Amino acid sequence: MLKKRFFSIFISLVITMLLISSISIMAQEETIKIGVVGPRTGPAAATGVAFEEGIELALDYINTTKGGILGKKVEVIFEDTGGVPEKAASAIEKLITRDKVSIVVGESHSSCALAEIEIANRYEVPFIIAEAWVDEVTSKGYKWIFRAGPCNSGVVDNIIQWIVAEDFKKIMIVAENTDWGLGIKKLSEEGLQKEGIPYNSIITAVESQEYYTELNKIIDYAPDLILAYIYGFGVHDFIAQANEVGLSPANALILEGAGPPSLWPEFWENVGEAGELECFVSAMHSKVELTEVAKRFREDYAKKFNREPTDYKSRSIYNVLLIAADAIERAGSADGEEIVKALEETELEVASGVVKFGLEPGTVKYHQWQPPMLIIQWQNREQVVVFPKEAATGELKRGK
Amino acid sequence: MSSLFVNIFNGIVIGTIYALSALGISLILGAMNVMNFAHGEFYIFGAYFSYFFSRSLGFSPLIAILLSLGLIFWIGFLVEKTLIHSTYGNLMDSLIITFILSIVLQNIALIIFGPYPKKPPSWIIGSINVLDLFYYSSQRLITFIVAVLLLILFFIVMNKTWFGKIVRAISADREVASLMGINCDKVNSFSFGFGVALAGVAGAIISPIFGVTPMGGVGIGLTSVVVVVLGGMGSFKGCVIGGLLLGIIENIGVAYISSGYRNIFGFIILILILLFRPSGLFGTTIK
Amino acid sequence: MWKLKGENISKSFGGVTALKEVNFGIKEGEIVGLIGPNGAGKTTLFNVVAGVYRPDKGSIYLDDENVTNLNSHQLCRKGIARTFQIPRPFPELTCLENIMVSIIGREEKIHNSNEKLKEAKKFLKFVDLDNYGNILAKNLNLIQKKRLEVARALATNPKIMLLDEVFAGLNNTEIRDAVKLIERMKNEFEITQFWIEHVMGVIMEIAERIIVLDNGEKISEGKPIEVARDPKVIEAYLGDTDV
Amino acid sequence: MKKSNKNLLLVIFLGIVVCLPFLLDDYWLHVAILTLFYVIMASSWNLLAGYTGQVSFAHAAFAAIGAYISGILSVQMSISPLITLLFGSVIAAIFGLGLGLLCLKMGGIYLSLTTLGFSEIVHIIIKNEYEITRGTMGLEVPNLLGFYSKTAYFYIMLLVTFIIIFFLAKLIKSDHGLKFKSVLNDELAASSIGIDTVKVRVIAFTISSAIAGFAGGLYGHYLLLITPEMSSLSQMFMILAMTIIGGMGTLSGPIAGAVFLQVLSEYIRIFGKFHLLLFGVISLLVIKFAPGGIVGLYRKITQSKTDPLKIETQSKYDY
Repeated sequence: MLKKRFFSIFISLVITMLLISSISIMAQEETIKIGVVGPRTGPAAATGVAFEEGIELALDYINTTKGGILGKKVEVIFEDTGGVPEKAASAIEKLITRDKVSIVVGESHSSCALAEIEIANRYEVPFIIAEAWVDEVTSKGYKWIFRAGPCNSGVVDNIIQWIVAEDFKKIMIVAENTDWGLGIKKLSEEGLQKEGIPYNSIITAVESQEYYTELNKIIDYAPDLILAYIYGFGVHDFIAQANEVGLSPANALILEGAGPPSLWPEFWENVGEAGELECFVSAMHSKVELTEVAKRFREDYAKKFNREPTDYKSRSIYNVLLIAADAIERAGSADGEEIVKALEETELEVASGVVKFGLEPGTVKYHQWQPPMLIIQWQNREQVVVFPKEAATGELKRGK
Repeated sequence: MSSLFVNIFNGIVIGTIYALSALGISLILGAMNVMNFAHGEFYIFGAYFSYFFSRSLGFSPLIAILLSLGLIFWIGFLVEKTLIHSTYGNLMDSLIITFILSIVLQNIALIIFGPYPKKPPSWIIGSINVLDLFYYSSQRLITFIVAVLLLILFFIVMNKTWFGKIVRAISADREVASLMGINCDKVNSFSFGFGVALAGVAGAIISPIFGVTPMGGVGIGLTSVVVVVLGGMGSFKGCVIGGLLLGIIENIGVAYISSGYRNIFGFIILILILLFRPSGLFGTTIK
Repeated sequence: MWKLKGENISKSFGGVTALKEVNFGIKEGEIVGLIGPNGAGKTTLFNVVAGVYRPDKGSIYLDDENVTNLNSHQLCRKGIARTFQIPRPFPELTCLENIMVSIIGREEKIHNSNEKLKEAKKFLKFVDLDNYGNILAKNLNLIQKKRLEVARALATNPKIMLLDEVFAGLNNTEIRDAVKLIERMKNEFEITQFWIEHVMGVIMEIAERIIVLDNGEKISEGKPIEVARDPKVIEAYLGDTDV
Repeated sequence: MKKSNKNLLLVIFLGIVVCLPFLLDDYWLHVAILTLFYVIMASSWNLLAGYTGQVSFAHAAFAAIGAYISGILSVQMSISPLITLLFGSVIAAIFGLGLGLLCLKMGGIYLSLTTLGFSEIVHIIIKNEYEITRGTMGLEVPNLLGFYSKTAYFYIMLLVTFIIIFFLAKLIKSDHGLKFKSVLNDELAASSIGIDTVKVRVIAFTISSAIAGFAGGLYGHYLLLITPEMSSLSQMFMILAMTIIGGMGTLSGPIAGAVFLQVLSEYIRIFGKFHLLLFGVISLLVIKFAPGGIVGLYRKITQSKTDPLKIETQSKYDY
């Protein structure tokens, strides 16, 4: 009896599964498919929203303005990773084997990216990463993997140069206990050591909203710059609470090392006046427009969503989609080998500069293109670029 | 030395909020023998509602908190009627149902309020120099005072009013209470609403400090459970002392042991308490 | 020489005294009744003897061995079996499985499963449930549940059986059947019986000796006729409106 | 249904399952392998929750322990994963035994809370000890077979699943299984007839931990990456939801639940961020309106008109 039930249930389930899967195979049209991976649920779902916006704008541009590529429309399939590597691996596997996408782009979690590149490499499908910063993504030297976005060591290089240029004396590193936080903390420590600048570091729990204890340790150390490698809401709390315990910009400036949290619409709601003179790393600035594409992106964004773009990750995904479309067009087909060859020859203007992937194998620069990273400071609620000097729109203010 | 003071002081402030939230779980556990796993989610909804009323509709913080309190109470009432009611007498069923409910509520919050963090406006800006030892946020101090007032109010309600007496009677002996003609069903819906409203109000008053995200309830929910066990299941006094203790231990632990391990201290205490004194500091064992 | 003996047993729950310095003894093969008004502490005494509660004070001896601190299942293996006031067969198991659990619980290595099954069927037959072997216990009526519970207790091979209000909720015919069962139990299995009853009556006819509890204290003990005439007992029962 | 029909169905079913690699594309094969992992996890959790009534929240944590022990050993000592897998399982069992001995005496809610605390501690330690576990980045581990083949992995998983289900079925029908059920039905009554309830629970807890540890290792060496997410509460939620939706306390329930939810999740992928919500709502509806899950519903439909006294039971003891 028991067996009978169990098997009839199982069989009916299996049969439904087969039926539905065959139906979905039949319903396919002629489009060029691009897969996107990124978190749409879970703690980093904000990135998913930014990605959705960027995808919409990119599709409008590619399909409507340009009329598609190779005479076909581009279709984007956006799979959720939940910010979880296991799910991310499944997601990209689905995009490649089930949806048969020609190329995959996206991702903003280093841990997910590391899981995904293995799969893209195994199936030999090109994959352009937008916002996963960990060095290994490109230093592993996989032929199929590209990154058109920042990498930890590139960002840290920028930050160290800035520290040297502004002559900071004593640095405190505060890093969340995630792959990104710990990775960038280690690189920063190495960089500071090389420059002979004294530093100290604290690790914080990623879920934490409470930093009084950590901040009091910082006060005891008395640095003149705090490198805050905390992503998400935590960094808002950190900045607001730093002000509460009496850490003012006059004692120590705060550099937020990720970028988007300082640009989120809630930033000022959450930190209040404590946000004044906060610095952050960003590939995007409200006034500085490095290219024509950046201007177009901003105008299209404002028209479509009736507000200014805030999370620069919508622009990152926009960029990689343009790069992908350009490469497919030049490759002349959806063949992976051809696309990789085209990507290696890319010279395309996107919203944050002219993309040209590095080709030195065995280093982090292989298949890597980092947009110029700006260091921006909030001055009277205006974004002022303070570094690099070529792009600067104002001087760094230290607070009184 | 001053950092020790600030850590203890801050532990007391945070601990008061823990206590307030944990009292809700304790009330529901005592009065209904239901372990509410979705407590943290009512906490974030309290915060979201007060955000909505104050930030989007522009009400004053007090009115926003009162409105969200009422709303949470009403939702709790409905949840009890539809979901919890059928699990009476089975602690495990209620645990499973509320566990699933917590996942559902988290995702509802994500869809309604979006993934970005929300923070109602502060009631007061700036910070105060405490005894020339350290600076402390005025908002936190005011929240602390409000939380202490709410705790006092809670004990008055429990000890002096008709509702409190009935709840205590039911907690002591359900059968006797129903023999005495108390309508347990009504009291149950009421106490569930009241219990989750405590979480909601804790969320509403603390949100100007920490803000709120869809997943933000998981931590406080688990912490509240730890506090309830630490204080002793069913003991209100235990909840208050457990909350304060945990707040202080966490802060000291972060300061002197490891800040990456902030959340582990509570769980270690939970297991130690369950092993050596399962009835907690002030509790009686629950069958 | 006592089979089962309790010395100075006291037990209280959160300030309420349930048992106070109770002494009792049961000889091999005896049927002893334990009576008393509501709330006298009868079931508490059973629970202490059966290892559900630890006494606050006092000791319990089985065949002169101190068994005070043993758990329920250890006491069962030593030979103390019990039934419950409201019968508690395993509702989701069949009648046969209910009894199999007892036999498995003995953890005897020699049995193979066929022998176990045969033995279980023997016990089912003993309580006239042989037609109900494959029925889930929750589908039985009250008297059947009580019989099943007796069979399940017997299947543990007890030396002494604690029976908690076997007659509660039964009508006269059913009580007569139950009395027959108890007598057969004594004759066929030679089990010593310790027996709670709330209502005096049938127990007076069967029991060889009666112990009377009131407010957690033993107030009388002796042959049924003596006890029934004891003024203290009469007074205790008169105070109880439930008789 | 007659016995011959039953056997025919069984053969057809086994045939379909064994042929799955030829019927499915790569992605669905991947889903099938994950489903088998969840079948093992849900079935072993069900042994504990469904047959002895102990709701443990540490099951996912045990899988993570198994996976990490196996992964770390195979990476750092270069031992073959085939051997480290067993180590992982044994360590998970030892943890299970220890935790069981410590807290099963209390049972009920205390067990649930202790396992909850344990699972969070495991989660936090894995995240923080990044020098050993590589934290949230995840630990890259070698392939079980030394080469990558989905088809081969599917058959390994299938074999393991069959062995475990077979073992669980035997266990549940054995004398031990009867003890489990008696403890679930009525703890006090069980101890009154000589069942050592604590020992019974500890045995069930240890067995289910060992299975979880083994399954976790298999899962890790298939995905080639182990992350702290394995020990998270949302992973635990999946296992719990599968068991409940399928039908707790039945052998086929967790299997049906795991297959149903895994397949369903593939189809609600298009709803993106709504899929966890949908799972939750479905689970709540099932608990509310079909407490026995899929299997319970099926039984209710097929047996609704029968007299309760005539209901056939699944006892191995026929009168």
